[in-house]
Amino acid sequence: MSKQLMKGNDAVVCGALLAGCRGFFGYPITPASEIAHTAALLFPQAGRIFIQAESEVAAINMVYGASSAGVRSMTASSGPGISLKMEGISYLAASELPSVIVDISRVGPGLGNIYPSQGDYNQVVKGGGHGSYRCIVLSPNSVQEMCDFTMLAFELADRYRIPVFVLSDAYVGQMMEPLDMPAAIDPPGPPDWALTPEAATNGNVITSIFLNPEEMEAHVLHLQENYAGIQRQETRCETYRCEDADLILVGFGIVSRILRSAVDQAREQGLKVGLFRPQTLWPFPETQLLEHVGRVHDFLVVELNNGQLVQDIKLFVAGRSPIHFMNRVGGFVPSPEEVVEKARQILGKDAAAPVREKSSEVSVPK
Amino acid sequence: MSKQLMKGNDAVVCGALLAGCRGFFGYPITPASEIAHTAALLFPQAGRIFIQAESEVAAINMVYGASSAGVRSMTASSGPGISLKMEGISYLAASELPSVIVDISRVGPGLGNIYPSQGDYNQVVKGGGHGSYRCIVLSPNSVQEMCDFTMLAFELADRYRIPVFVLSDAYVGQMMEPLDMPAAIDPPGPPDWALTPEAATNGNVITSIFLNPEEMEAHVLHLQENYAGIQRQETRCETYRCEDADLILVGFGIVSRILRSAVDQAREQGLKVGLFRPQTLWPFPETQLLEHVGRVHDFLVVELNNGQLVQDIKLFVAGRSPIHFMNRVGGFVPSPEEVVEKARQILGKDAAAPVREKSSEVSVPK
Amino acid sequence: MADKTLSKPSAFQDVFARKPGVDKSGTHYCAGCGHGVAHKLIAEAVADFGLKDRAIIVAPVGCSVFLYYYFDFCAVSVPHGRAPAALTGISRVHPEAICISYQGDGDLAAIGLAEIIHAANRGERMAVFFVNNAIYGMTGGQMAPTTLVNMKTSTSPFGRQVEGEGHPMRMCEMIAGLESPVYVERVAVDSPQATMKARAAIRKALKIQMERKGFAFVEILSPCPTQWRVAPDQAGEWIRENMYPVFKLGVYRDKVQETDPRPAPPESLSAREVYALLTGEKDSGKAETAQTDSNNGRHSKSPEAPAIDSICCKLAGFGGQGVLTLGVLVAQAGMNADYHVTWLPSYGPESRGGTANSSVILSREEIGSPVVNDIDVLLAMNVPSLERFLPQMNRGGLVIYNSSIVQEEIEKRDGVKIVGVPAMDLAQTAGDVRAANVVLLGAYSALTGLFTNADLDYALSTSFPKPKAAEINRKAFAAGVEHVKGKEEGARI
Amino acid sequence: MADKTLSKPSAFQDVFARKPGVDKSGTHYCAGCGHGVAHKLIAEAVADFGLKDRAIIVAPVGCSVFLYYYFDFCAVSVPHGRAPAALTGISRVHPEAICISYQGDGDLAAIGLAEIIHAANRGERMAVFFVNNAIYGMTGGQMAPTTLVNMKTSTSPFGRQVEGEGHPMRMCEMIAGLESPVYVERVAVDSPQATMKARAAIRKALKIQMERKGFAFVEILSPCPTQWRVAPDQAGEWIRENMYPVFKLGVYRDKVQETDPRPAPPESLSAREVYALLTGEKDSGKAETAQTDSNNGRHSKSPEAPAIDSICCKLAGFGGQGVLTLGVLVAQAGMNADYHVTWLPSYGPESRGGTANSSVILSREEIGSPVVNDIDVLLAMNVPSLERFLPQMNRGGLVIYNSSIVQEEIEKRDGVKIVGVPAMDLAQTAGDVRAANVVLLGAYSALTGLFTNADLDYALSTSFPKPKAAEINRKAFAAGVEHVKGKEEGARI
Repeated sequence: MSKQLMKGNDAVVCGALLAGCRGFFGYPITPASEIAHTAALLFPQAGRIFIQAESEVAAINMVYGASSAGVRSMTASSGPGISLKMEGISYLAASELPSVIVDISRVGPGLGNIYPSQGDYNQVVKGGGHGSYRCIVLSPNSVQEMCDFTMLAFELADRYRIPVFVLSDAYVGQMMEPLDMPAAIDPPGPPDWALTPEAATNGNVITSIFLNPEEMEAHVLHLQENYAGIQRQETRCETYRCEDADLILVGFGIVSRILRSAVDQAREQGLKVGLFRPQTLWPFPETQLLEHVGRVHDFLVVELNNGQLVQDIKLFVAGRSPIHFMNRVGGFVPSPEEVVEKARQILGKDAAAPVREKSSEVSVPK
Repeated sequence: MSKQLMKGNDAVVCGALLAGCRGFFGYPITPASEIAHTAALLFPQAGRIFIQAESEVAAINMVYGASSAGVRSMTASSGPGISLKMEGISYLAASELPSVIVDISRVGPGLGNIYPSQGDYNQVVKGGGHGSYRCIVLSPNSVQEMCDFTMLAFELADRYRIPVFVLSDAYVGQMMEPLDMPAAIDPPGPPDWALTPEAATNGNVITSIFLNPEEMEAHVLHLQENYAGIQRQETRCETYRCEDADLILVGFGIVSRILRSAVDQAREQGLKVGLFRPQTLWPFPETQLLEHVGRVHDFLVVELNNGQLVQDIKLFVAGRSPIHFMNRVGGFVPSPEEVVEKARQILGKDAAAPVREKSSEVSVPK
Repeated sequence: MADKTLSKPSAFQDVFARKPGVDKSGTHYCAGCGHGVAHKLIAEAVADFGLKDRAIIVAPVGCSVFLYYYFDFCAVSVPHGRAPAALTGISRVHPEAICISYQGDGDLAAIGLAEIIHAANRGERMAVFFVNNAIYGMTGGQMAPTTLVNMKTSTSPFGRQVEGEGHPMRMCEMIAGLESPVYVERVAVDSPQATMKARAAIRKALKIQMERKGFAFVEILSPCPTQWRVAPDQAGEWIRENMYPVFKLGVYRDKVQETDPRPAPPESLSAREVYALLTGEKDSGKAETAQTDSNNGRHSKSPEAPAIDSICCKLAGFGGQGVLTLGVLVAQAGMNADYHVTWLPSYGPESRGGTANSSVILSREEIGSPVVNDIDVLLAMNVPSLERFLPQMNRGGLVIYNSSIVQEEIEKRDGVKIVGVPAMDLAQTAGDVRAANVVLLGAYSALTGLFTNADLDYALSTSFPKPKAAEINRKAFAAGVEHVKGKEEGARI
Repeated sequence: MADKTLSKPSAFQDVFARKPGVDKSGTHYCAGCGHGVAHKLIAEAVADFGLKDRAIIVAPVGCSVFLYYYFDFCAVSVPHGRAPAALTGISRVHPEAICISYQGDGDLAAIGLAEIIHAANRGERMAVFFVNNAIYGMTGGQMAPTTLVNMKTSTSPFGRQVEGEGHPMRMCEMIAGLESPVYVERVAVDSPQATMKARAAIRKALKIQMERKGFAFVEILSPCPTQWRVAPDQAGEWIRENMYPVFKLGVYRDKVQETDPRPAPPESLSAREVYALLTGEKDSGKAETAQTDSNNGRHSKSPEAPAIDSICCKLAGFGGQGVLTLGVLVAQAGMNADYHVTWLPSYGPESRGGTANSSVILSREEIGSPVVNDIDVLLAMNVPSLERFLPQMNRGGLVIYNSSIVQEEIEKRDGVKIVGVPAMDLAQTAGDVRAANVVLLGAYSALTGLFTNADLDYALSTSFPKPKAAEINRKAFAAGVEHVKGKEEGARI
C-alpha cells in the first residue's frame, strides 16, 4: 500500500526524490543523520547524486554549485552545521539560487545536546548570515509534512529563486508516522539562467559581487521586491478550534502538536482555547494572525527556546492583545497538561493542580 | 602628543593593546584588513600574539582556545567572514568564554561589495548562530569610540563571560579622526575557571555539551539570567537635541553621524528634530528610547539595510508612536539633506526640494 | 605562437562589456600581473578544443573574482576557497560539462585547503588552475600559505618566520601524494619559454576533461609586481630567483595513459520510476494509488477490534533488546488497523549499551503530542524499565514484562494488570533470543485482541522481510500468543 | 607492563564523577573500543612525566568528546574539527602548557583537515593523537576519509567506491610531507605488542612537548567493533587484516634530535609600556598625558587663523598621486590647529591604477557626517577630478589644480577661485615628482593662511618621518608656497 510507517527524516528524502531533487550533499550530525543515511541508500538507486561532503561548508557549496547548474539540490543538518553554512546561504540568497536546506534542530548553543529545540528560529528566520537577505522557512509538524513540505520547498525555491529552509526539530525528525506517498513529479529542466554544457546558456554568469554601488543597490532592492511578493503570496498557517476561543495558543513544529492536545484537554475542561500554527515562519502569516486580534483576549506563545517567535508575535500584535510566553529549554518539551494549566491561569480560572516549576514563564530577552 | 590622526580600524588595535589583549587571530578581508595589518605590526612589538589564521573558522577557534586559556583575545572580520564564524561564536557563548569580535560591515548578501552597510544587524544582534544565546553588541560611530568601545568590549566580556561584538562599518573603519589615546590597563590574570599550566586550575573543564536535559536546561536558564542582568546594567545610548523634539531620528554607526548633521540642518530650518543613537545594540537601550514615546510625535529610523533595527524599534514602541523608515543599500549613505527632507515630509511641512528617488522608503520585510 | 597569445582568443569576449569603467578592451589587472596570461592560455585552449559551449569556470575570491569579465563561457563566482566544492556540485550533475576551477593561493591553500584536498582525493572530474603568486592580491598583500620565508607582506611586516608561520606550502607535492589525481604539474609564466610549458600543461589538463579522466591540477607561478613592490619588468626575474628554488617546476603526477575514461553516470529515474522505488508500486499517480489500497486488502479494518479511542504504549528495555523495533511493530499493526499512529524513540548515546524506550500512540483521532507520559500499555524487557515506568501507568492499564530476566516480585498496582512472560526463553526456543521483543508483541496482541491477523502479518512481514528472520519471529510471536492463552484474555487494552 | 595499563593511572580521575549514570568506574565506551586504551596510555604518560598540572587537552566532537570524564587535567571541548586551531590559541598564550589534541578521523581528516594541516605547517607546539578507526562513531557509523575501499557504512551502504568517494586518506603521509613537524608516527592498539609501540610513541610525542620542540603527530589505528559490526574480540584481527595494508605502521618523520627547543616567547608589555609604544610617550596615565600636551607646544592655536567654522575639502587624482596622503596632511595640520577633523578615503579596487579621492572636514564644532558632497576646497591632481568635482563646489570656494598635467582652460565658475599650480614640475625640481601633492598643500596653505608653521611642521614630520623624504617634501611644500606668493593671497578658505 502507499502508506508506510516512516521517520520524519526519511520522509524528507522521499519528498526530495519525489520532487526530482538531483543532488544531496550532506555531513553527519545527530539528529539529522538519517536523512544522509537514507539519501545514501536511495539517491544512487534513483540515479541521483549523493555526496558525503568533507564538511558542512563544503556541503552547502556543493549545493551552490548544483543549483547554479540548474538542478534541484539540497542539504540537511542541525544547529552547529547550520551555523557553518551561513556564509553559503547568504551567497545562495544573493545569487538567487533555488536550494533546499533542512534543519533538524537540536539544543544549543554550542555543542548542546541532540534533543528537540527551537533555538535556531532567529538564525533561520531572521538571517544568520550577513547582508539583507531572506529565506523562505517552512515548519512541518508531522511525518507527512516532512515529505510534503520538502516537495513544496523545491517548488517555492524554483518559483522565487530563493533558498528555502525546512525547519524541523529532533522529535519531528525522529518520530514515525504513516506517510501517504505523494505523486512524484518530473521537474522542468535547467532554467535559462543556469550554467549548462550547452550552447544555449553560453556566457551565463552567476555572481553576487557588484562593486558598483548603483548595481548593488538595484540588486538588493530587486531582492526585497521578490521578498515582498513572497510575503503577499506564500504565507501558510493552520488554525484549530479558534472560532470562539478566548485564548489562542501559538507554536510551531513539535510544539504545535503538544498545543493541539492541550487545546482538546482545555476544551474538555471548559476552557475556550484554540491553536494558531504558522506553517511558514517566513513569510509569517501575519494577516491570518491579526484576524484574531481584538476578538480573542489573549495569546500564549509556547517555544523550546529563550523566546524568539514570541518577539515576532509581539511585533505583529503591536500592543493590541496581551502576549504570554511559556518555554522549555535543554531538550524538554512541555506537557499538554502544563500548557492547560498555564492557559487556566491566563484565563483567570482557578488552578486545577500545580505545574512543574521550570515550565513557567522565564524572562524573555529582547 | 597623545592625540593622533588615525583610522578607525587602527584605533581598534590600539584599544585592544591598551586593554591588555594578548592574542589577535584574523584572516584578510576588506574593509577590515587594516586591523590585521596593524595588529601584525604592533602585537609582536608588544609581546602579544598575532596569527594570521588559515581561515575565518580557524581564527574564531583560536580565539576560543585563547579565551579558554584565560587571556583576552579577539578577531576581526566583515560580512562573509562573520558568517563563517557563527558556529564558533555560538560555542563561545555556550562555554561562556569572554572574547571580542569586530565586524567592519560591508555590503551583502553574498560577496556584495566593500562599501558601508548595516546588513549584519540581524546576524550580529539576534544571533546568527544556533541556539538560545546572546552577544553584547557595541556600536561605535567615531575613531575615538572604535578604540574606547574595543576596550569596553574586553571589560564587558570579562565581567559577564560573554562574547562581545564591536559592530562597525566600512566608513567608521576607514575614516581618520584624532584619537586621544586612553590610559592602558593591565588586565587581571587568568580567572579561576580558565585552563592554565598551573596546579591551581588542574582538572578545569570547559565544555558546551550537556547530554542530560536537566543540566542543559539549567545551563541555558543560567545564560538567560546572565543576559537579563546585562539588560538591566549595560544599555548605553546618546541623545542629541531631543528635549523639545517633535521627531526623533534613530540610527547607529556612520548613520548616526549623518543624522547628527541632519538634526543641525533641520533645526536651522526650524524643524524640531532630535537624534537617538543606541551605543549598545544588544542590550538595546529600550527604557531610554521609551522615555521619548508619548512626548515625541514620530520616530524616523534610518539604516543601511533592508530594515532590521526598525523592526526592533517597532517592537519596543508597540504601536504607541508612528515609526518611519528610510534606507539606502548597496554601499550608499543618505545625505543629511535627504534626511531633512524626509523629516520635513513627516512633520507635514512643505517640501523644500525634491529628494533622490532611491532614498525614499522601500517596503520593509518583517 | 607569441602572436597567438597576444591576440584575443575566441573564448574571450570580443568586448569586455561586463567590465565597469570606460576601457572595455584591457583587463582590470595591474601591469605585469600573471592573471592575464593565464586567462589567455585557458581561453585559447577552450576555443581551440571547441569547448566554449561546454566549459563552466568557477571564479575564486581574489583579483580573479572578475574573470567573467573576459571569458566567453559559463562562469560562477563562489564563496572564498570553495571553488572545488561548488564545482563538484556542477561536475556531478552535468557529466558533459568541462569543469574548470581557477583559484589563487589564499583561496586554495589557506581558507579552501580542505575543499581542494578532498576534491582531489575524490578524483572529481575537473581541471584546477592554481595561480600561485605567494601573496594575497586583492585584499591588500597579506601573507599567503605560499609566501616565501622572510618575505614581507602586510601581515608579516617583519618577514615570514618559519617558527610560528611555517614554511611555504607546496600544493603540487601535497596533491600528488593522493591517489586519485590523474595529472599534477607546476609551471610558471615568468618568461615566454616558461609560458609555452604552462600552455601545454593547461591544454593537457583540459584534454583530460575532454576525455573524462578525472582530476587535473596545474599550479602556475605567476607575478604580482604590485604586491611584491617590484617593477613589472623585474617580476619574472623575481620568480626565477625566489620562487623557483622553493616551488620546483615539473610534473608531479601523470597517470593519464593508464587512466580509463569515466563511464557515463546512470540515468536519473523519472517521476514514475522514483515513485515505484519508494513504494514498490509501479504507479506514480494518486488515482492508481487509491486503487492499490483497496486491491491489496491489507487495509482491513478489524471488525472485532475493541472500541478504543486511544492507547499510549511504552516499550522499554536495554539497548539491543529491540524495544525500538517492538514499538515499530505495534505502530505498523496499528496503522494497518486504520489507527492514527505515532512512534517516538528515546535515542542518543544511551542507545549504545544503555536503556532505551519507544513511545507509541494508537488513536482513532488525529494525534497531537507523540510524547507518552501517562501509559496505558507498558511492554518492559528489564527491571530498570519497570522501575521507571510503572509509576506512570494509568488505571486500567496493562503491563507485560520479560520474566526471563525480571524475577523480582512485581508490586501490584491498583487497576493495572501485570503479566509476566518468559520472553527470552520462548524466543530462544523459537530460534533466536533476540526475538524476545516479538514474544511480547504476541502476548500483547493475544491479551487485547487489538489487531487482526492481517495487521500483524503486515507488521511482521514489513519489519522482517528476510525469510529466515521472518520464520523465527513468527514462531516467537506464536509462542507469546500461546503463553498467555486463557490466562488473562479480555484485557481492556 | 600489562599490569600497568590495566590499573588506573593517576592522571585519570579516581572516580569518574563527571560521567552521567550510575557506573562511575568504567568508561562510556563500547566493549572493545580503542579509546579506553589510548586514554590510559596518555594518562599514564602524563602522570609518569609529572605533567598533570601543565597538561591541557582538547576534546574533539565524536565519542571522545567526553574524554574529560576521565582525565584529571585541564580539558576543553571545541567545535568539530577545530581542535588544532583552538589548541593553537592555548599553546601560544601559555608557553608552559603541555598541549594535547585528541581527535578522531571524521574530526581531523574531514571537517578539520585545513586546521590540522595548517597547525602542522606552522609547527605549533602540540602533541596530536589521531585515533583512526576508519568510521564515524558517535553519529552513527558514517563513512570517514579513512574508511576503507568497499567498506560499508551508513553513508556508503554499497561500500566505499574509489570513483567518487576516493581512496582512504593517509594523514601521517600527508603531514610528514610538511617541513615543520618534528615527529610523525603511525601505531595501533590491536594487540599488546602493538599497544607497547603506541605507548612509546605517545610518550615520545609528550616528551617533545616537555622539551618544547614543536609539533608531534601520532596516528593510532583503533578498533570500533560497534560500528564495524564485528565482535569485540575480532576487532584486532580486523585491524591487522584490513587497516594494516592501507595504513602502514611506522615512523614517518623524526627530527627530534636535530630540533632545538623553542626559545621562550618575549614577555608581554605592561600597560605602561604599551602606552609608550602607541604614543611614543613613556607615561601611561591621563594626568601625565595632559601635561605632555602643554609641554610640547604643538597644540598652539594659530592666532592669525581665519575665523572659519568649517571647511569641506576634496583631494582628488589618479591612484598613486598621493591624494589620500594629501588629505591626511590637511587633516593633521587641522588637528594640530585644534580643529575637529575627519578624513574619509575613497577606496577599493579603483585605488589600484584608477582615480582616488579623499574627503577632509575641518570644523570648530563636532563633525557629524564625514562625507563631503558640497566642496569648499578642491585640490585636484588630474582632469577627471576636476570634471567630477567642479560641479559640487560651493560659492566662495577654492580650487587648486595640478597644471603640470591639466592644460585645458578651466571654465570659470561664479564665486569660485581657481588656481593652477605646476605641481609635478615643482616637485620634480624639489627632488621627486611624487611630492606633487605636497606642492599643492603648500599652495593651499599659503593662499589661505589657515595653518601655522607649527601645524604644517607637525603634519609633514608625522607623515614623512624619514629624513630624505622629509627634506624633499619640505622643499616641495616651500615651492608651492612660493609659487602662489602674492598671486592670490587672502583666499577665504
